[in-house]
Amino acid sequence: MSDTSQITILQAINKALTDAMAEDDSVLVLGEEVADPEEGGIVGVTKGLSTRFGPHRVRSTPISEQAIIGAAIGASLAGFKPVAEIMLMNFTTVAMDMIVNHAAKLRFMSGGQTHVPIVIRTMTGAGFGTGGQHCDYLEAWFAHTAGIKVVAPSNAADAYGLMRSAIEDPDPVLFIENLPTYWTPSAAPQPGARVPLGKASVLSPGQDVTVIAYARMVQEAQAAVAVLKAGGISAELIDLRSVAPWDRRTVLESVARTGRALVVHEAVTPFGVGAEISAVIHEELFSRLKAPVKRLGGAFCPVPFSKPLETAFAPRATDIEAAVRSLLATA
Amino acid sequence: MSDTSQITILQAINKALTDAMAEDDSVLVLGEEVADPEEGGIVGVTKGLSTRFGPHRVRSTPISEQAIIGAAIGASLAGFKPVAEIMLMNFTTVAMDMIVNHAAKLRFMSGGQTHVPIVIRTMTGAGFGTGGQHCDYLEAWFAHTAGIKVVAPSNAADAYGLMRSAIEDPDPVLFIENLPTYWTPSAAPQPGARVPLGKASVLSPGQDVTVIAYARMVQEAQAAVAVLKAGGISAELIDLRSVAPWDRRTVLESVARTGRALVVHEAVTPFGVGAEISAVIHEELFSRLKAPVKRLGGAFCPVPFSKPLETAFAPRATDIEAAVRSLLATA
Amino acid sequence: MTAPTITGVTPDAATQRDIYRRMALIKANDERARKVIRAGKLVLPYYSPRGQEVIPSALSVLLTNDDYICTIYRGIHDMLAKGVPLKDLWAELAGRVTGTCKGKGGPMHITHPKSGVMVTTGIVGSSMPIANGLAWASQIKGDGRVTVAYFGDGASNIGAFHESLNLAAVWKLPVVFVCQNNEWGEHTAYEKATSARQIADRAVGYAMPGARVDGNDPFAMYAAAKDAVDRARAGGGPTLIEAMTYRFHGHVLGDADAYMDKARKEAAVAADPVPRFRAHLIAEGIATEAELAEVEAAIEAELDEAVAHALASDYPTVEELARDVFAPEAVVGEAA
Amino acid sequence: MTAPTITGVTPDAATQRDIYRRMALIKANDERARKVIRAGKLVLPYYSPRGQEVIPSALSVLLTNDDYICTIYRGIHDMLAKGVPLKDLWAELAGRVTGTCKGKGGPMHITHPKSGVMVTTGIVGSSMPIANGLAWASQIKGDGRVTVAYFGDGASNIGAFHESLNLAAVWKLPVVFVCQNNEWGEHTAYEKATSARQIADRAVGYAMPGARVDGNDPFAMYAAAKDAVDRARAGGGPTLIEAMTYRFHGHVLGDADAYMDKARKEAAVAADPVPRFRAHLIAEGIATEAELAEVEAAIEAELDEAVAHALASDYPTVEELARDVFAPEAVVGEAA
Ligand SMILES: Cc1ncc(C[n+]2csc(CCOP(=O)(O)OP(=O)(O)O)c2C)c(N)n1
Ligand SMILES: Cc1ncc(C[n+]2csc(CCOP(=O)(O)OP(=O)(O)O)c2C)c(N)n1
Ligand SMILES: [Mg+2]
Ligand SMILES: [Mg+2]
Repeated sequence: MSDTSQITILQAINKALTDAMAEDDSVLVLGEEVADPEEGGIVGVTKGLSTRFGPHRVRSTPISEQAIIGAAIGASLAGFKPVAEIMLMNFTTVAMDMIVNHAAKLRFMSGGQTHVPIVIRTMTGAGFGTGGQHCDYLEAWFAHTAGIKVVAPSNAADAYGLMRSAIEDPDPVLFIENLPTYWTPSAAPQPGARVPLGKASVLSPGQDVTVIAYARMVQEAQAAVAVLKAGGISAELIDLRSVAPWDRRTVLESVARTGRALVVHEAVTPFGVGAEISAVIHEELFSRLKAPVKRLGGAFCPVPFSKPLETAFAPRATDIEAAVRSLLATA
Repeated sequence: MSDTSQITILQAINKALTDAMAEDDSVLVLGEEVADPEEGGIVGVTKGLSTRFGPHRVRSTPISEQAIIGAAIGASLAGFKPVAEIMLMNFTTVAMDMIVNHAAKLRFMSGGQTHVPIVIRTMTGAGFGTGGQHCDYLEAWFAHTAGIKVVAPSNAADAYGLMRSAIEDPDPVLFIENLPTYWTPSAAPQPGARVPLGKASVLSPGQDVTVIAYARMVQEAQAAVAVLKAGGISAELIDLRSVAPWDRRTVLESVARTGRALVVHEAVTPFGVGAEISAVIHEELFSRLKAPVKRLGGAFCPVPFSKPLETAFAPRATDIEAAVRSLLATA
Repeated sequence: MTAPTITGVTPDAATQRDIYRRMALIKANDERARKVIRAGKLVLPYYSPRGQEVIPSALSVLLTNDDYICTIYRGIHDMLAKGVPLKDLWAELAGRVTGTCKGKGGPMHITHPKSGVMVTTGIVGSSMPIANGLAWASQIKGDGRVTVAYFGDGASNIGAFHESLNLAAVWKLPVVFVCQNNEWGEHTAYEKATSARQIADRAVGYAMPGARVDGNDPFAMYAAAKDAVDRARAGGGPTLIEAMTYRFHGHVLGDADAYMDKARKEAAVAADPVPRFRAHLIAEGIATEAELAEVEAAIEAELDEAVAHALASDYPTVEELARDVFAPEAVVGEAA
Repeated sequence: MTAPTITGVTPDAATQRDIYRRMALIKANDERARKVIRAGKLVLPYYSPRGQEVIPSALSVLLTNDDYICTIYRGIHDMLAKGVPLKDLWAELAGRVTGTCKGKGGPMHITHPKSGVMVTTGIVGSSMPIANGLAWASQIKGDGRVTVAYFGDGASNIGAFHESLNLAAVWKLPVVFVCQNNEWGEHTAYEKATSARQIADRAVGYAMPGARVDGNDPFAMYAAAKDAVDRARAGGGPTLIEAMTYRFHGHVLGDADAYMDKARKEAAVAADPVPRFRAHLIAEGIATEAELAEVEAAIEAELDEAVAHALASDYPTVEELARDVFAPEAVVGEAA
């Protein structure tokens, strides 16, 4: 990486954590392997933090996800802003009580007396042959839960800016990191720059169709949009960045113009994030739509191990391209 | 209840379990308090089973939801058909790993060598002042999970028939029981009658609009439909019964005729079951729709304790009526 | 019940009276609550703490408002002993806007940070993981606070118990885990659910001090609590206390409790710790009958006032459904 | 390593040779796997069991194909010791349709009911709750089968461990919990994560027999396993065995293991249990050098064949994505 104006998502998150901890003593980090004696995280996202900020503020934990989120919640009730890592998204399944029944609800149930300003970092992403229990895409569960926000950046600047905002946000935020894109370089963030929660970004403007994606699917969509452009089709690409709350205004404004929309995610299609976005677009823009909103998601099965199946599991650029073409063929 | 042709949902489920256990030695029941020394369940759904079928087949458990589902999975791998109770749906949050990473995936991950024919019974429902951690409606989470089916009956006959089918089904089924409707009498099932999984039932035919509901919302919808009928509006009411897989054919056939649809559930609207149904209806019937599909769900917050708030949380008959009228006013 | 003589471990006379006042408050509050609910004036799921008065009373005299507790649905005794004001508490039980939580939390989710009640939970076992976090905060700040996590015997069988005790031990957190072993978890007897001969045995697996004590004996309970609280404050790490007690009523008000052994229950009720301690105080000359009667009368008067306040208060308006889901000031895109 | 003399607890000569054959198979398989992966012929996450050969080898000689095991991502030694055929196993590692799971499960999810391998899990702690269910089935049927749940030291800190051991004890299930304490959980050292002086101590909290044994000593391991398996078969309930061992490599192939103490690791590797047991067998006249060399050669030949078979097999077709999600025969409405 010779271009110093480019960094990876992994570096961006490390930098965001470092900057936040340096600026604010109340920011803590905990999770399995996060401290430096344990190598600063399984792929090094939290490297250097414990050395710089000490073992009180940065703690490796036992393999005890309920205890991890519980400790984060409790510390947040006492004024801290903990960033808790649940190594992989599938492991949130053992901590759902803490996340959903407590972190997301304490503000409401206490009538606003307490609140839970925690960030839950978690990684996921198929592509490494880890199979059915290591790369689920569960964002829809949390989006369906009142009281917690969900973000899923696709590039370094957004990762940095969303992490800074997530840490400062007074409520719990699930911060989803996509493993296969960790090492992809992109434009470095301005130091300290925040990306607001709940704001999408329009990556490329277009007139014919709106493509809505987040996390790794943005890269696939970008490739598809480039091919489509070469073929004379002008697709507007929206990177959702925040899944909940999502940026209705930006999405609706775009689809109102294009009249056509495609939502893409890696999670399985049924009852996924795409369903909500599709439903809202239809509700709000019924008479302006030229074709029904299309959804592309992962195959309706656990993530398979075998390489050809794993590759076929999630939508690819060619699938996105084909879906856009079929959208344009309608009506 | 003088009418002997009527029984309650609670009685119907008890009868389904009794009949299934009597017919098939491989059916087991486990969960907190399910055996008779512990009063056959917190409201008596499993009463009499342990006395009749013995402590090997009907077992009260410690408060250990992971162990409960794990035991059910393991026994199913060895040829049994366990019916496991997770007392309240909120407590599934401590057993999500067992349900989602194991029960739902073992058939796929084993390449079809093993499968997990378990039923997970769970109760939920606001109305008793139990507040934020005792009456969540989490069906969308499971519907979004490949490998597990989800049913939610609204009357005694369906409860009986779906339970019989769920027990016989070779894959895991989440069986959602609505607490506030447990004691409502309705037509008794024919002994042994199965209700197929994945089949909706049309409760009242209509021409102007299709109302799609399940569980307790069916009762509210029935009341609304009656009022609408008196006012000259003919609403077709579909009781979904199975949430996943849901009966696309019946729903689409109906909406193709009426051109208008309303989906009602108690779960919060965003990213809920209604989103999927709305998205599919739009995808399939885009040009036949006279108005965009409408969704009614619970308020976007945890279930509140205070009575007026608790009452206002979920859609009521009057809300359904108003939503139908506004649907008819469109276009 | 005889006062132990180890210096510094026996509560002094004022402290004994203080413990009794808290116990009497819990008992009177419970009787009032059952009366008011049975009369149909309030509708709520009510988990009686009758029989368990000693545990939080003997412990809370060792705590200040700055110390934290996390408790459970059956935790009204813990809250009262910790000092949650009666009016706010009752207004919450009544679901009124004047309640601790504006009526939104209800009996299973009382929060009152001013008296250190940080979490009340309805999910078995979940008081413990959160207590660790509060204790971690104190450890970082060095503020000397102690966090108490209350839970039941049934809760000692759920995963969160294990993860929490292990983490607290590894991190040497200033937390006291207090298991109120009332012999029942809903309708399930201790031995049907719990393999340990005694729950205190489980402390061994965390290399943590653990003790089973008579939780109905204020002296035994005070001594065990003092040992644990002192250790926590001094940076010595967590303790597991298994406080033996008995649940006088069914699991929840309305539960006919037919599954409970009658003789065992009658014996427990006959040994009611509240009148027992009262008699002790008088017999030992620590308080006079008149003094205690005055304390009790004051409690009744306070209860009259609290109930009246609660019933006279307004309900929250439905706008509250949309409030406190997220911070009002949070800068986000349009809400989902 | 000296053979204990208690009658019935020392494996006889044939059993010792059998244990060695399994150990040699695990070691050779591991070396082959690392070679094949390093050569780029296969791509998979690989969790080496090197150093832990004794545990499942000494245990599995006490089991039949009818007995069940539930194991974990680092469980290829458990599978091999239990008898999963090499060809099927390698084809699964290669993601081929000829694999145990048609390539759909992969290394972390090997299932092979014919040899009793019922579950392999990637979620820490989750082998135990499912093992209980298999054991419950045996208890109901009275089929005398034993279920073994393998897991790591790190897994002893997760909630599922606790719930499982408690349930097994209360229900007296025929299950053996085998903790392979290799001193590491990923990059985390035992004492950073685990409060117990020894994991075996945790058995006390379940009133369950528990023992720490030298898991690298085939005699000690066999004796402990026999005690536990016999107890389970006889209806005497569960046992917790903490088998001490050491992970020779990093957590996953590719992990540079810089966090591991070099001297400790070198000492462990120097005490490699496989050549040690080999030397013992020869020294004691239980097997000759030639006999063992023949066993090892046969293993290498079998490995050659298995790898070739795997690499020559077809991948599953993408239609497999839609298969095995639900039973094909399930009568349901239209799929969602
Ligand atoms: C995770 C979970 N499972 C089940 C329940 C239902 N439940 C509520 S109280 C209770 C019994 C708890 O017993 P114990 O811990 O001894 O506390 P006690 O009620 O005796 O004070 C159960 C099973 C729950 N609230 N949470
Ligand atoms: C619930 C859960 N949390 C975290 C992980 C990530 N993880 C995989 S292996 C591992 C270490 C397990 O250590 P141990 O139990 O000692 O087994 P070993 O790998 O040493 O055999 C961790 C933390 C996981 N797989 N599941
Ligand atoms: Mg109890
Ligand atoms: Mg280990």
